[in-house]
Amino acid sequence: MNGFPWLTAILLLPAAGALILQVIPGKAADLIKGVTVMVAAAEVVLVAIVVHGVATTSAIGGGPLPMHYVEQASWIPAIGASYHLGVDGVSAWILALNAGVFLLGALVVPRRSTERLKLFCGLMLLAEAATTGVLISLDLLLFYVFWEGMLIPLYFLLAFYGNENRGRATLKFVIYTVAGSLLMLLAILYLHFQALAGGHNTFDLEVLLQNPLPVQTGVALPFTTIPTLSPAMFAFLAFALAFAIKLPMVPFHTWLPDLYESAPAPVLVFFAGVVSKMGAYGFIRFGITLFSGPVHQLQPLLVALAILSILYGAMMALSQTDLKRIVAYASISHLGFIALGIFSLDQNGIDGAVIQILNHGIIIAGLFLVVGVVEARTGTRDIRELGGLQKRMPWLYVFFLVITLGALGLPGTNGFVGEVTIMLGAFQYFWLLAVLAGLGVLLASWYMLRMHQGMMHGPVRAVTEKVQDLRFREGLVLAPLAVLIVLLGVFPHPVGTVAAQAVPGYVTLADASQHPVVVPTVAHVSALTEVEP
Amino acid sequence: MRTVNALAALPLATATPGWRDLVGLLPELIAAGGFLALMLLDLVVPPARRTWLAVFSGAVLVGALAVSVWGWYDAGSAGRSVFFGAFAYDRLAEFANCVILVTTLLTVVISPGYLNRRRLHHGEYYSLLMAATVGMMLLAGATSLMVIFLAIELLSISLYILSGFSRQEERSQEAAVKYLLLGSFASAFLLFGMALVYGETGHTQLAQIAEAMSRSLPVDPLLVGGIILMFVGLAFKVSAAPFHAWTPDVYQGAPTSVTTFMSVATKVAAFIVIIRLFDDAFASYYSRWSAVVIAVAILSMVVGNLAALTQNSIKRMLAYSGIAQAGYILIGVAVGVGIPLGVQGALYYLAAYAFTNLGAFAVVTVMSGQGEDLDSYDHLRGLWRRRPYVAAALAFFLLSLAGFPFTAGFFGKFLVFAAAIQAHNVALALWGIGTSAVSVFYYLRVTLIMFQRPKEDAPAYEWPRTGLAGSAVLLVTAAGTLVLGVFVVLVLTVATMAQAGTLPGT
Amino acid sequence: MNASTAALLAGLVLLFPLAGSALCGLIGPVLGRRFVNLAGTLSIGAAFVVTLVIFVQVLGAASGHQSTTATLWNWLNLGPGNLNVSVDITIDQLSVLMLLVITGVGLLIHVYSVGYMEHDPGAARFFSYMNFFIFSMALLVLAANMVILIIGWAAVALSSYLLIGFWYERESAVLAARKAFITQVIGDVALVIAAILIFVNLSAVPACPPNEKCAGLPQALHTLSLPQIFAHASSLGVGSPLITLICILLAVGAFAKSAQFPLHTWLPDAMEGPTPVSALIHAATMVTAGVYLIARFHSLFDLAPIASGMVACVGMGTAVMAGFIALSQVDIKRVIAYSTMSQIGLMIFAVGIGAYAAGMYQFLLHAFFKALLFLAAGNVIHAVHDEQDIREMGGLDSRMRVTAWCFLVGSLALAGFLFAGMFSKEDLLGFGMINGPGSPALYIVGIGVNVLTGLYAFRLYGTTFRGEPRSEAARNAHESKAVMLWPVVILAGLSALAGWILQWPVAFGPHLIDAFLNPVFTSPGSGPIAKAPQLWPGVLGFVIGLTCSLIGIAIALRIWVRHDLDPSRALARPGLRLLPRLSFNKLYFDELYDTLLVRPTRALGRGLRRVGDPVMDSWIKGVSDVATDFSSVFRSVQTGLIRDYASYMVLFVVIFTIGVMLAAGLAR
Amino acid sequence: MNVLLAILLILAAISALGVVFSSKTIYSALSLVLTVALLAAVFLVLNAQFLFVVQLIVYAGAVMVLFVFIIALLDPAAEDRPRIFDLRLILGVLAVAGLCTAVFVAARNDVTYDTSCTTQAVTCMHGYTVGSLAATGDNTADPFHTFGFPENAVNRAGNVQTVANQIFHTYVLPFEITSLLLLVAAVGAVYLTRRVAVGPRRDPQAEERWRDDLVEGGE
Amino acid sequence: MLSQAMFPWLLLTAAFLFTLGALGVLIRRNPLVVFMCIELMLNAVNLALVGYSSYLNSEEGQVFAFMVIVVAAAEVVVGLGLLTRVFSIGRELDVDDLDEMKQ
Repeated sequence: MNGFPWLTAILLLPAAGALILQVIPGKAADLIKGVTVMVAAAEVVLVAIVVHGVATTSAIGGGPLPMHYVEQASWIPAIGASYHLGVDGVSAWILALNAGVFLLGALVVPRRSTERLKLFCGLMLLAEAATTGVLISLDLLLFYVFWEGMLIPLYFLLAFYGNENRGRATLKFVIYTVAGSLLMLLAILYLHFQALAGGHNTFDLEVLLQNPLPVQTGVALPFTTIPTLSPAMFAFLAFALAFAIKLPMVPFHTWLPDLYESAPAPVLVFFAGVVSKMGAYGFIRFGITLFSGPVHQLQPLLVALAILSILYGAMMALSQTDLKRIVAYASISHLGFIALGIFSLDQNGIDGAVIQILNHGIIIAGLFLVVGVVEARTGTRDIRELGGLQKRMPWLYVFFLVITLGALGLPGTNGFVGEVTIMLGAFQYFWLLAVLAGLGVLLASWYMLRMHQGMMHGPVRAVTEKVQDLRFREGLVLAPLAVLIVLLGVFPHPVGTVAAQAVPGYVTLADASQHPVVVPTVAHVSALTEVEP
Repeated sequence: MRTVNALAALPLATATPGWRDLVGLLPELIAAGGFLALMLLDLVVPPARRTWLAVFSGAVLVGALAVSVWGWYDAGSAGRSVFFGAFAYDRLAEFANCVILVTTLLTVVISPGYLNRRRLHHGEYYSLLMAATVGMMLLAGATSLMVIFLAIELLSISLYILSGFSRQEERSQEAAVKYLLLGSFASAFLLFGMALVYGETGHTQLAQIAEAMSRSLPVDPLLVGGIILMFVGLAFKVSAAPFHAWTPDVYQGAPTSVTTFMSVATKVAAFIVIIRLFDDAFASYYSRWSAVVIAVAILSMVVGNLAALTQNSIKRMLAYSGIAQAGYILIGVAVGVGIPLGVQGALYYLAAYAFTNLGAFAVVTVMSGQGEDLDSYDHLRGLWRRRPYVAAALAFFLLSLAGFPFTAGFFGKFLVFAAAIQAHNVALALWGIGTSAVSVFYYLRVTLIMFQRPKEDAPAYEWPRTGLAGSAVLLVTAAGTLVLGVFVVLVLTVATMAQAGTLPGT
Repeated sequence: MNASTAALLAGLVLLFPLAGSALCGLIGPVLGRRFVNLAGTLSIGAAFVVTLVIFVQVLGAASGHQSTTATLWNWLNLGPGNLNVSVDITIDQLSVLMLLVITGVGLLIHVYSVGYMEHDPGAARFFSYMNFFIFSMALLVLAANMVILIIGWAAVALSSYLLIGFWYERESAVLAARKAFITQVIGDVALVIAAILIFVNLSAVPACPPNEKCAGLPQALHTLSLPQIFAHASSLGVGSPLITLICILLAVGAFAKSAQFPLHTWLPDAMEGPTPVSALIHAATMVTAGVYLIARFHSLFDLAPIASGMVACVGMGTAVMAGFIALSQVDIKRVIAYSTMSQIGLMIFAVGIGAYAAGMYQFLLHAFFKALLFLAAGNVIHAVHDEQDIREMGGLDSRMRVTAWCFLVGSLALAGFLFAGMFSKEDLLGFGMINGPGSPALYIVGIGVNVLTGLYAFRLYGTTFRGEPRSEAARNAHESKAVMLWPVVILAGLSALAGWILQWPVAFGPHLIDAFLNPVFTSPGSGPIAKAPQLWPGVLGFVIGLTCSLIGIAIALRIWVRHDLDPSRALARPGLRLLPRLSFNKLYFDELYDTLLVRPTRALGRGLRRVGDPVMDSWIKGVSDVATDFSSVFRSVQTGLIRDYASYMVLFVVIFTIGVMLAAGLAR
Repeated sequence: MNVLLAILLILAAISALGVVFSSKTIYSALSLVLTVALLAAVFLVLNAQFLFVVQLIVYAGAVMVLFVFIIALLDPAAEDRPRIFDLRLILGVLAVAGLCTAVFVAARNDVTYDTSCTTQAVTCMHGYTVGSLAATGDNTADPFHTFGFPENAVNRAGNVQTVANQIFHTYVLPFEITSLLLLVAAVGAVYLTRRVAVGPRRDPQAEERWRDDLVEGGE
Repeated sequence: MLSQAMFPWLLLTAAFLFTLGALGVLIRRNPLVVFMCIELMLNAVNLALVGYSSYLNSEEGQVFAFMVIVVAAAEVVVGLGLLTRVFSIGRELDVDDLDEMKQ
């Protein structure tokens, strides 16, 4: 701490790296990649310091969400926007994920075969800066600027470097996300003018939280309340749409498989690992805190969509033959878990969501790395043409196995930690959710094994006849992921503790306007029928 | 009997302009002097040294710019009226002057190269450009119906000629005729509106008009009709739908450097006068005209964006985009009465639009080769590979037009939408949002085309070298777009100050 | 034993196999076969030795429930009132007994594997997996926290999956592995939901009602630690729906693991794995984890008579069903697999009626003779060059004398005559006479199972070893190597003797095992336990059971050894004609599940693929179509004609002006 | 006077119809000349002598002569009569009818001159008129304008003098702008009608120097 | 001084001339006639201005009308110059020919 602007440093470091790259001659591919990796590694170090600080020091600020490493400066005084940064237990590990996954992405940049490598690396670094900004902004306008600005480098990365289908997919992605986030902009403005009416000319999250929106009471029915269409509700819907598209939740997900299919591997690692988590992060940081009333009213709908995502993603993953599409739909299913945890509005659930954000980032990055390697070796992503890779690529098999197990949430891997905590939270909202989520887990093991075995097992096929095993450097990229998957599965304590530091604040905010809606659980049923001893 | 007193004073009521009046007109005077001097220089300068004309124009413009900046401070926050209420010497005018002059200056810088490649005449070009600039600056400061009309005609007639400047090209000629006939037609509407406004209020000076209007508590239908007809005439100038139809044809046909200039500067000047008229002089009739302005704003956003969606000509696409941008700026105008943020947003948007659109058209100008203008989307195919920085600049400008953060366009849109929300006109903001989302599609489509490889069979378009002048202009516009997109406070403060002291002031 | 000793010893038990697994898997392929054999076997040996130390410690301690719990590290702490899990291990009689079997039988099978996998290029991988299995099984039985238990539970499923699919180039093996794994996941999910139910409802309940002695009990910390759960459970009272629900979920987990109806279909397919795997995992240890689970959660099951009754019925039903199917199977390993299923059904029955110790007794002895049978079958398969169809065998007793004798011992033990199975089976059936739902109805079914067991056990023995060789391979069969023979012999010895030794002190009723285990099942807070049969009913039951076994054996010998009884004529009668086909086709369960579950799910997936995304995407296409349509409208009005442009202006001027003037006029 | 005015206006309207509906261009032009002249007469009747003269000299004299000259130069053929069901015609007629009605009705309603409203329009809610709005202006706040005088007050010093006085004093800025405007028109007309229709002559040496020049030099 | 009763009629005539000019622009194809129609519209404006001027006893309208005449003259000069260029001798005088750029 001691006055050094750590967060500004981690925000500006990648951007500075991107600038530095511009003075390197374009021919020096090694140097360009080296600088990129160095910057990414330095970022990891800085973030590690910050995460350590969050874990070991107590938060400052008497606001509803205590933050660490807070920085505040005036930005646009006329409309009260400020440069307000901060990090807490929720964002700390996501920040770490951001830096870590980006480092991996930088490591797997194909140095020789990438056209205009300098540009590529520069854009990657800018994307990292933008996602970092999203994670540390405490000012809604600043957040929005980063949120939307994130699209620019990503757009160019995807549009210039993807495969032949990239144009359509990228446009779809941008249109979807822009449509969602523009509405969020309106909602942010609504919040601003609400605050302005209350005498606060601000976009500052902390100030907005201290001046909550007027509570709208819904019409209570058994199991649910009928939401009232208030401005606050519309504002929440706008936020929710933006986040749901980014997350993505079914039915706003259709951009994702197309995009993942066309994206280049390093971008994909970064994108799937971090960018899609931004929606979940947004829900936690802004959705449930600012709009506790609407969230509670819409909770049945939101959890229903989360469950729908889980099951729909799983069913789709089960019926695909393209590896990237399988992983994409698997990702949708897993992100449904995260959404479920968040919308349970239970401390366990949200803790689980935070943990799962980190875990899923690791897992999905690993999956895409594996798919990337396999595609590079065999030239195909069609699961029907693959098979028998275990014989040819035993090391890949080992890593892939661990990653697969993480992805299907096997107890003992990190995927389990998040899922079980989320199910715990969901159960406390409504027991059936946990059951359906369990169905999702079951389907997950089906489609993940279908994919894993389809690639690895069976007789060696034509395309897999002559493939080489992982090179050392590739192994070096995959190994940390595999180790983390196991390590965080058997020792998730650090992640959970840091998250649990902050989450009660969020739960309190989310419950701030809760009106008594009785949700029957088994406990209630048993309490009703229990025989007095 | 007050009337008798006034009657007695009549023959002696001969007001004479003094130095103070001339000081208020100084930038315009410098530019007008430049116009006259250019006409003469044209006769003296040898044909091979035509570039000197550009250099001279540039010098004049820089001078006028410097005086405008000085004028910003000299006019002070309140400003003053000069020439007996006919002209405003205030920060709004100086702000507009600066934007217009910078636009002209940048246009002048890229013009020689373009004119040379396209084998166009140099001589009258610069003088007419200067005349148009004078007209725009006069328009920006005009607070009298007469001055407004004359300034519009001055800039329009100059632009009619400039549109048809490429005498060997039929398209250019066609554009000029279209612009001329439709422009005169629109001017007639503007004039009829002015006649009604004058007649119903008894004044041509905005301050008095405003004063008379505020007294007219029951609504005067003829006055309302006059206001609407005036708005129609001005909406034509800013190419707002449904009075936009000329825009794509003229933008496409006119020489690209001229399009660059007129797409930006005309709009800035005309919007300044719209702000003066509607958010200030006609403010007391807000409830009467707001419906029409809002309708025009929505129509512009919808028509502009949707028509641009399926274009295959970059110049036409930018023309339609300009129509849409006019719609966004009109949001600020439409909600501007009583909500300062509206006008501030519109002004910010204008500055942002100036840099962004100028940059986009500058790319087209700079990349236009000898054979024909860079126009078809196919001409852009593969630009990314051959001219990465130019392509990046164009992409950046397009993103700014689409309103992505870190670009000027974002905060322009942000501020006008904010104003709409503040005015509780969420529907207007929603129209803006919806059409913005649509616009992303066609802006990005152009960038995607730049990424694509050139078609095998079609002959590749020969892009000229960028040149120092072109690079400088692109750099300046890109930097401007970036600065306005990040350090919002700079220009927003300026816009706030400009808005605060608007004349005529009611 | 204090906590730190327990932590150290349990840690060692866990660590040795894990280290062995890592060594074999990571550097085994480099260092060669000899290293792998050594590392793979010695690590288990070491674990066995440590287990023995623990056993001695537990035996040496005073009587009563010798439960020692130790915390290894914090797993997840989400703050007060939320999930707080630490990696706890517990050592008590139950876990020690399990550990003994796991490491002991495991050791034997590892030794056997050295020979069995001699020519397999994947031996290193094999030993790595096997070691990992021992580790996970040990973790499962040592876990003192429900979450950790689930982790162990899933880890064994993983090793089972890996080993079933060991020969990954065989598609049938791969599919079998997947089937096994997914079935296990069903169990996992059930356990997780049970854990959540427990967390939500039990952990939060104050440990003890007010005004009672509860100073020593921990406060509600939401830890999911087993002792705490058990301590809290009693406060709910007998028969509460909640406890019943939890127990049913636990039972579902147990059924999945123990291949009980309706989650049993994976076990026969699991025989695709190498034979030592079948012996260790799919006969001796892992599949009996369900029994262990119910025994471990006996405090809960005691409170839920309905769930217990259901467990007992399912167990007995599975026993009958599996025995029936085993009658007509032709794959040697599948016959043993079904017999395993059947025997575990009996164990499940035992724990279902509350006879936990009897169930564990059966588990112990079953581990011996079933491992024996599998290893012997492995020898046979080896000898006849990987032929598994018993119709291609016959007459092997003269060619593989030791194996044949050992197999006979195993078969007798299985059938419950003379050797191991006799005591345990009659013991648990005896409990069935007076306990369980509708007793003695299930007991009567149970003695029917005895007949069935005798039938299929000796059908297998007779068909495989007696008569004339029915194939070239069978004619040329040779006895296996020593390394593959000694474990078989040792297991045969154990099968033959263990029952007698353990039964020694008292003929019927509490014997050594009972004495050892009963403290576990009568720990404070536990409810009613199954009543042990008295001496005479016990003896009567024993005699009846034994008779039935003998009947079965006798019929089998007549049909398949002496061939003087042909059941085909009897089975040709209309009422019975269906039976052989049902039996041979495993009651069509695979087809049923395929039709009811797998195909519909796949079809749903395919349907969604065709419909789902396109429909959800259609709005974007709709919007873009509408936008494009509008776009072309706006473009088509852009005719290029000045007169048209002027028309638009005039049109809107008229509309705007007249509209606004009208409004203004009306406003006056 | 009103009768004279009415006759002139009707005649102007009729001759304006001739401008629009004559099939021959030259008839249109001549009708326009007539209209312009009639309007000049209207100006005279309305005491705007200065404009009367300007109208005659500039419009009828210069502008229309230019038109006729160009017509003679280009010799346009007769145009087809517009079709009755041409949408544009229908729209135009509607516009004529609608706008004329709107303006006329509004003007009629406006002109309810209420003498009680002459001084304080604000208090006069219903009798508000064009004239009142103009007449109730506070003259002291408006030193540059003259209105609301008794009859013929504008021309007390003579119409030409009054208007000239205004043009060269109060409205000197617009007047000066017109000078610029005419200059631009002259420049434009010269440029547009100049015979040579080529760009700058190609001069290799000049282009060489061009390259060295700052504007196009190096990247 | 325009009488109160007469003024609406004058304004009506002005409006009529104005809209008639607009009608001419819509229906006539000869660019010269179109241009004349625009001149007619400007004249209508002048009529309105002078009428108001007389009605209000304000000379501003007359000054304004003077400016309008000047502008009209300037426009005509430029416009006719342009038209002679575009519709050079021999070419049919038709504004509908100018539709190379559309959509």
